[in-house]
Amino acid sequence: MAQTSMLAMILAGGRGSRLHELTKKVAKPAVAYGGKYRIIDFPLSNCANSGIDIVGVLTQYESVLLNSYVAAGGRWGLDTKDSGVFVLTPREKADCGLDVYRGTADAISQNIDFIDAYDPEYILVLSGDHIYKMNYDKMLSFHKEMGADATIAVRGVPMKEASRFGIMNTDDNRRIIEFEEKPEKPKSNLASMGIYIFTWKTMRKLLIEDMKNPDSSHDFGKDIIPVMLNGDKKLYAYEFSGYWKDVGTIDSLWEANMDLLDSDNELNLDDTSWKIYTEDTGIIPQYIASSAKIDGAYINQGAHIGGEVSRSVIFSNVKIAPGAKVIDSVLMPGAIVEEGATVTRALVAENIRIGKNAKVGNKKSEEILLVAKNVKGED
Amino acid sequence: MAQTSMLAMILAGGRGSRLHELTKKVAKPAVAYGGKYRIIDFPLSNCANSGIDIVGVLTQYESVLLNSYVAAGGRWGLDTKDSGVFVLTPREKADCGLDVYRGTADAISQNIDFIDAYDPEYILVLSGDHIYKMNYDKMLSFHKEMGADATIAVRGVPMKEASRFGIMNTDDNRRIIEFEEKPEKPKSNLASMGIYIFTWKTMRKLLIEDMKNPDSSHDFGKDIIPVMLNGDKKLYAYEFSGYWKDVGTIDSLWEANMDLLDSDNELNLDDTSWKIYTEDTGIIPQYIASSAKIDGAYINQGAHIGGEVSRSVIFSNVKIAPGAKVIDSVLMPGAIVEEGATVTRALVAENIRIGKNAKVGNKKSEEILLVAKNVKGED
Amino acid sequence: MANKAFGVINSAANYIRVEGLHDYRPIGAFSFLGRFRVIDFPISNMSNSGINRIHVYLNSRPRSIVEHIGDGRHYNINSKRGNIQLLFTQNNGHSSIYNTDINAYLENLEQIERMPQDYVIVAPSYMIYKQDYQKLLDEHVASGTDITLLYHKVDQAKEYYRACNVVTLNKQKGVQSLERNMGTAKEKLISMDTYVMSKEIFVDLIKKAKKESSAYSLADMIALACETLDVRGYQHKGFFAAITSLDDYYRANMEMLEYATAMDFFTSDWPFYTKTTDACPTQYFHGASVTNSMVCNAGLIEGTVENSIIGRNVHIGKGAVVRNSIILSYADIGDGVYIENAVVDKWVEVKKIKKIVSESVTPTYVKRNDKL
Amino acid sequence: MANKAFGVINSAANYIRVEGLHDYRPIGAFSFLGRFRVIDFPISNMSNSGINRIHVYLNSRPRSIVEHIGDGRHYNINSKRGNIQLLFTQNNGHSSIYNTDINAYLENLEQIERMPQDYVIVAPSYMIYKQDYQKLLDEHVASGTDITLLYHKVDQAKEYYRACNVVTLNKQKGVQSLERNMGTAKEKLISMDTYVMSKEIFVDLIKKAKKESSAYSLADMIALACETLDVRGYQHKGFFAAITSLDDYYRANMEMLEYATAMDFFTSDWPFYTKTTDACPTQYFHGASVTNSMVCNAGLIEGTVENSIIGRNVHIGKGAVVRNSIILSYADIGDGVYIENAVVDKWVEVKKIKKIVSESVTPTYVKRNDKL
Repeated sequence: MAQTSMLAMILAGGRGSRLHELTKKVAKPAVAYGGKYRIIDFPLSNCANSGIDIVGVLTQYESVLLNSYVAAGGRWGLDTKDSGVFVLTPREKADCGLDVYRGTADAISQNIDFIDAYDPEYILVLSGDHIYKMNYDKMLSFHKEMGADATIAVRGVPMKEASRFGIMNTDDNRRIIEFEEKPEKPKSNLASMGIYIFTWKTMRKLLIEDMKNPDSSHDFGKDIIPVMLNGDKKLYAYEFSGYWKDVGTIDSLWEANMDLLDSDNELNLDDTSWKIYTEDTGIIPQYIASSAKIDGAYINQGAHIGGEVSRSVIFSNVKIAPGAKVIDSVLMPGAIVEEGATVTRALVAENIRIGKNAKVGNKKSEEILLVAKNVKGED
Repeated sequence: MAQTSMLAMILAGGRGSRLHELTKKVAKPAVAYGGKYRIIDFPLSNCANSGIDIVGVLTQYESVLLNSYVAAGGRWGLDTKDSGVFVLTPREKADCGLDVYRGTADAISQNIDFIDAYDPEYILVLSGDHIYKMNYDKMLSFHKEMGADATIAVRGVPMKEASRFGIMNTDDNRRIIEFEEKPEKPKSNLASMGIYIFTWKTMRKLLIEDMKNPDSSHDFGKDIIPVMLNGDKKLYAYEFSGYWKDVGTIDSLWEANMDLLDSDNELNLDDTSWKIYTEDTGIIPQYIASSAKIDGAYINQGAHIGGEVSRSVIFSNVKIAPGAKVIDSVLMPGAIVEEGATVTRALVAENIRIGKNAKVGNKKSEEILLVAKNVKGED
Repeated sequence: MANKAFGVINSAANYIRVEGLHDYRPIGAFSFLGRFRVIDFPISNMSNSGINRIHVYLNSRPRSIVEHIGDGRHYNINSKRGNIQLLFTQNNGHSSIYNTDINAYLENLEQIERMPQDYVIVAPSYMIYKQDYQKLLDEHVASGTDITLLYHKVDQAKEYYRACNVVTLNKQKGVQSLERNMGTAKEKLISMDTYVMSKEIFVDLIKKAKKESSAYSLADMIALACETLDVRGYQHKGFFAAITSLDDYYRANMEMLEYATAMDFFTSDWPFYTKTTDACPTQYFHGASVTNSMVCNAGLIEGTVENSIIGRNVHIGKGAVVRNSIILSYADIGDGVYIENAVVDKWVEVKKIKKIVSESVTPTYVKRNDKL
Repeated sequence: MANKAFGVINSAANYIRVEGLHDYRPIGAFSFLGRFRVIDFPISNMSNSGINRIHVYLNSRPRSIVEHIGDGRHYNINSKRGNIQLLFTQNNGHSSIYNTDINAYLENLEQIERMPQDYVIVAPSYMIYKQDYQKLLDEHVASGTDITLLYHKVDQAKEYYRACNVVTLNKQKGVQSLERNMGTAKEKLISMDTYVMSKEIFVDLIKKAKKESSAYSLADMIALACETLDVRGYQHKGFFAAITSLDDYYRANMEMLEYATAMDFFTSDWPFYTKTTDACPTQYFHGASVTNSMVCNAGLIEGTVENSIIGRNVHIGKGAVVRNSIILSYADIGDGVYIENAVVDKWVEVKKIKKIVSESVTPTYVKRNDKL
């Protein structure tokens, strides 16, 4: 029997075009992060740790890698008798053709049959591209306690930045009385995190109505939440205060990696009571050669360090040759830095080779360089 | 390391419209068979038993149940470190929109990226809706021995029926020299079973050419095989002689079920050296009440027999009330036959209820009755 | 769920001995209804109660249970977040007086002390019942008691439950004594050897036991603790079986042939999980006659079966009659053989002897692998 | 693949004893490179060779191996088609003379005789090497020999491999003798305790041993069989370690710090599988200095590490120096501590003692859970 009666749906359909070449062959939630993980490991591990047994992953864009990655639910322990991770793509149906998901709400609507098969009391709707650790079971307790129709996770942002976010205005009991998308004059600093718990019975009705509405863009933020607020539904804000990062751009992805170098970083990946599970291979430990020099680094098993590494995050199968230098950078799985090469303030994509003596990146550049193509060496 | 370097692709996209209401909410490969199984258990178990580790299941039509069914690869032991069952639906790509699979060959072509990720030497293409037990590893040995580009499994059909099939004409060395679809005057009785082994390097090229061909219907039988025969490719016929049944119609599905009542049925599901794996629940054993009378039956665990059963196949969670009669019928999971009701020569779909004293089916009818809606009782 | 517990599943005490079956496997591995193993019930109870860290103590002949439990995925335990940990003892002469639960705990004290949960639920691997342990735990915490003990009121304590302990309670459900069932009365409160307490008290009792006596069990320690701690009883209702003799084993199976009992026990909201084997359905041939029986899969039934439990992959030959019996997996009952009131163990082949009948209440036991 | 074999993985003989580490787990459960366990190597060899029915014999302290192997999915064994079966012995006093492989086989003879394969590959759980057993089996069948034995030519048989057997071969690779290494010469052919034979011969040797002597091992029986059967040697090349003493254990780990050796052994076409733990990457702080070492995940490195193996979740404090040592998981090496030539077991905390150095060739061993 499930510990909670809540089923999770992860929206993983984003093209993530602001991540440029990183998402050309890989959906955004499958992008590598933190020396070892893929972004989607975070919501999936949170689900597993929160006692959620059934997770639907909604995807439509270039999803071979994401698909086969999440389909192996065993990575998160979600392959027991009654648990599973299911990849849900748009489907051809008896009464309608094949169509893409038209919006976040439509993605759920198109999978009402899937949800109904598990008959949950609540559904949790998550985004597949945030880095954070959160106990959804606690959020559910709050939802139940409040007798809410919808609970939206929010976090406090600096007031002066609030106009960049979707802001929830609440009364003293945390009930949401107004939702403003990027308000010019924000009345509160509680920004929506795109994490929702809905009482399924209520939401199911709203989704069916929304599907019929020709004027709707079928989006939770733009359409469903306003309809709920205009009706007499009970929406509550659940405040979250831990580490949270949207890694939608190269700079923010790089920053989120660099955060791990702090000795007291808030994400605390080595907390064994809330592990982030991922593909973990039987590769050899990290090999640090006699010629290596490491000054601040976050390094995964299977990396081979022959050169110098400063303030960098190094994934597995990365090879840094003797005499090479890697500074303030992120090297994704299988990246190779040959002898004499220098990598500075860069994010090197999977399996990219930086040739002999090549210089890549610039200490003074404001933006982080994405290296998604092999760089030729010089003799 | 994989035992074979062969990856399997199961074509499971069929609408199966000749199975009428049975496939209204369920893709054909997920239709129930044999008291316990679903049709797709056969190719999947054959793969597992043949030592194939990676299986792609290609589906586009109403696939929620099929999808979540096959995604749990553990049912066939295909959830080890390096194995998996992957559901492959049409995807939106960076350079093209979302499109349905246009033919059997197109379904493979659209998943070249998936296949390439595993870099197999051979691919096995299967149909998801046949009942048979076959060792694909032996077929692969034959393929290798012959140095073939393609090997097609065939079975001998009665010569007078041969014009209903796709017929392979071979030379003395089993090399295919001609392929005729439903020939008026068949030259051989070797019918294609729709089971192919291809040398991937060769097939990959052919598929890419085929995708560009505007005149192609992107079908293996109609397009790819003829092109191979017209070229100088080596195609061989591999003869199979065991039990084999296409369960494409209600009558043939019923017949295939009835075959199991023979004490020396060829399918031999109780052979422990070649088990057919399926979802196996921790339900109680079949309960045969004091009022029961069973005269020839194939009954699964979790069934509850209170009435009379003759020459029938009974799935789990079926309840036959005292005083009810079930004759020459197939009762799919959860079917309920109430007191005094009689079911004759019928196939009762999942969770259907036959009310009190209702009479369903006819001993003399030529066709088998499909019961896909509840039948009201009479007092 | 504010209060969290880990689970401990224990083997039967060294003085409990089930004739025949017990020679080949521990009680936890006994087949129930031909399909389950006895240990499936406490593990499923824990899994259904949201307990996902479970210690299973094994002493002699652990193979069958180790195979059966595997990595616990079939018990719906998330293998990353939780786990079923199999713990062994060195001291595994079954009937050695040192083969006590306490000594098993002592050998694995490091594992116990490392558990992060505040509470422990201890349940036996040799009893079959249904119980929501979370409810029991919540009640335990709410009442502020030190130890809560599960008991069942029975009215056949003279014939059955002879290796169990009985409890006496005061008006406040306080446990006044806990001692062996001497069969002195029909009606007794049988201790279900199931306890809830804080990890602290649990560890404390284990450590104290070491000083008291090397042969003491946890039940002994709790019996002693009644004097100093607040130990309370919690009544269990519904089906309850203690598999502590061949009679008890036989009766537990046979009671399930009462359809109402079976339906009350096996409900979809409280599934009992087991390791499945992908056995095909059972074939009933023309001429077979089966009534009031439970039949497992992959059977070939040609003869007559009445009031019996038939395990997996069993063959009942033509003209054979099986009555009031339990036939375990892979048994082959030859043509014309008559069996009544027997427990036939796995892989038995009855061909040459045509009649196996027990005249007494206690069924005849036919040994594993025997060819008769 | 015409010839099919099942695998048997065996425990170390009762006279093999590795100081320190062995008190807490069998050799198969020893950590190798801080990440693998020794038993991963024979199981992976079998899995990679297409052997999917494997018997693993366990004697004393089986917990760690049972947990590590689980249901074997991480060894890429299809759990439906194949399986890794854990077999136990009752006779589990480690150093008892009756604690032989033969007695373990005898106790589980029913399981062995039920295997459908014609051949068996027997491999030890206490040696580390890479070998394609399918190739060995094909060779065995092609040569028509009765028993094929794997051996390795070594040139340090005086200092190492002291608990191993040595073989002498005739010109035709026929085994003339198989006996304990007496350290009489540097160069020896060490038996890798790995055999291929038909199931029939295997069962025959087991049954004969029972008559010969209750304390005989399979190696003893094969030594005897050299007189009557065709027993041949098959030379193994590449990395080979027999973990039969603390010196051998230490050397096996240290040899892998030679990058060429490691790269030759760990190749992508022959993966060595292990149970993974989802440990996060290792953090190197400003001021850390690490050279010529292998470091596992979830480490916190603030000090200096040279020529060492650092296990999972290890902390090396500020100013600490670890040199030529093996530090196992969860060890905490405090600020300013100096460790040289040591094997530090799991969960050790070194805070108060500031220097741990072994002057001899044999490293110092620091006991599990110790606080120094």
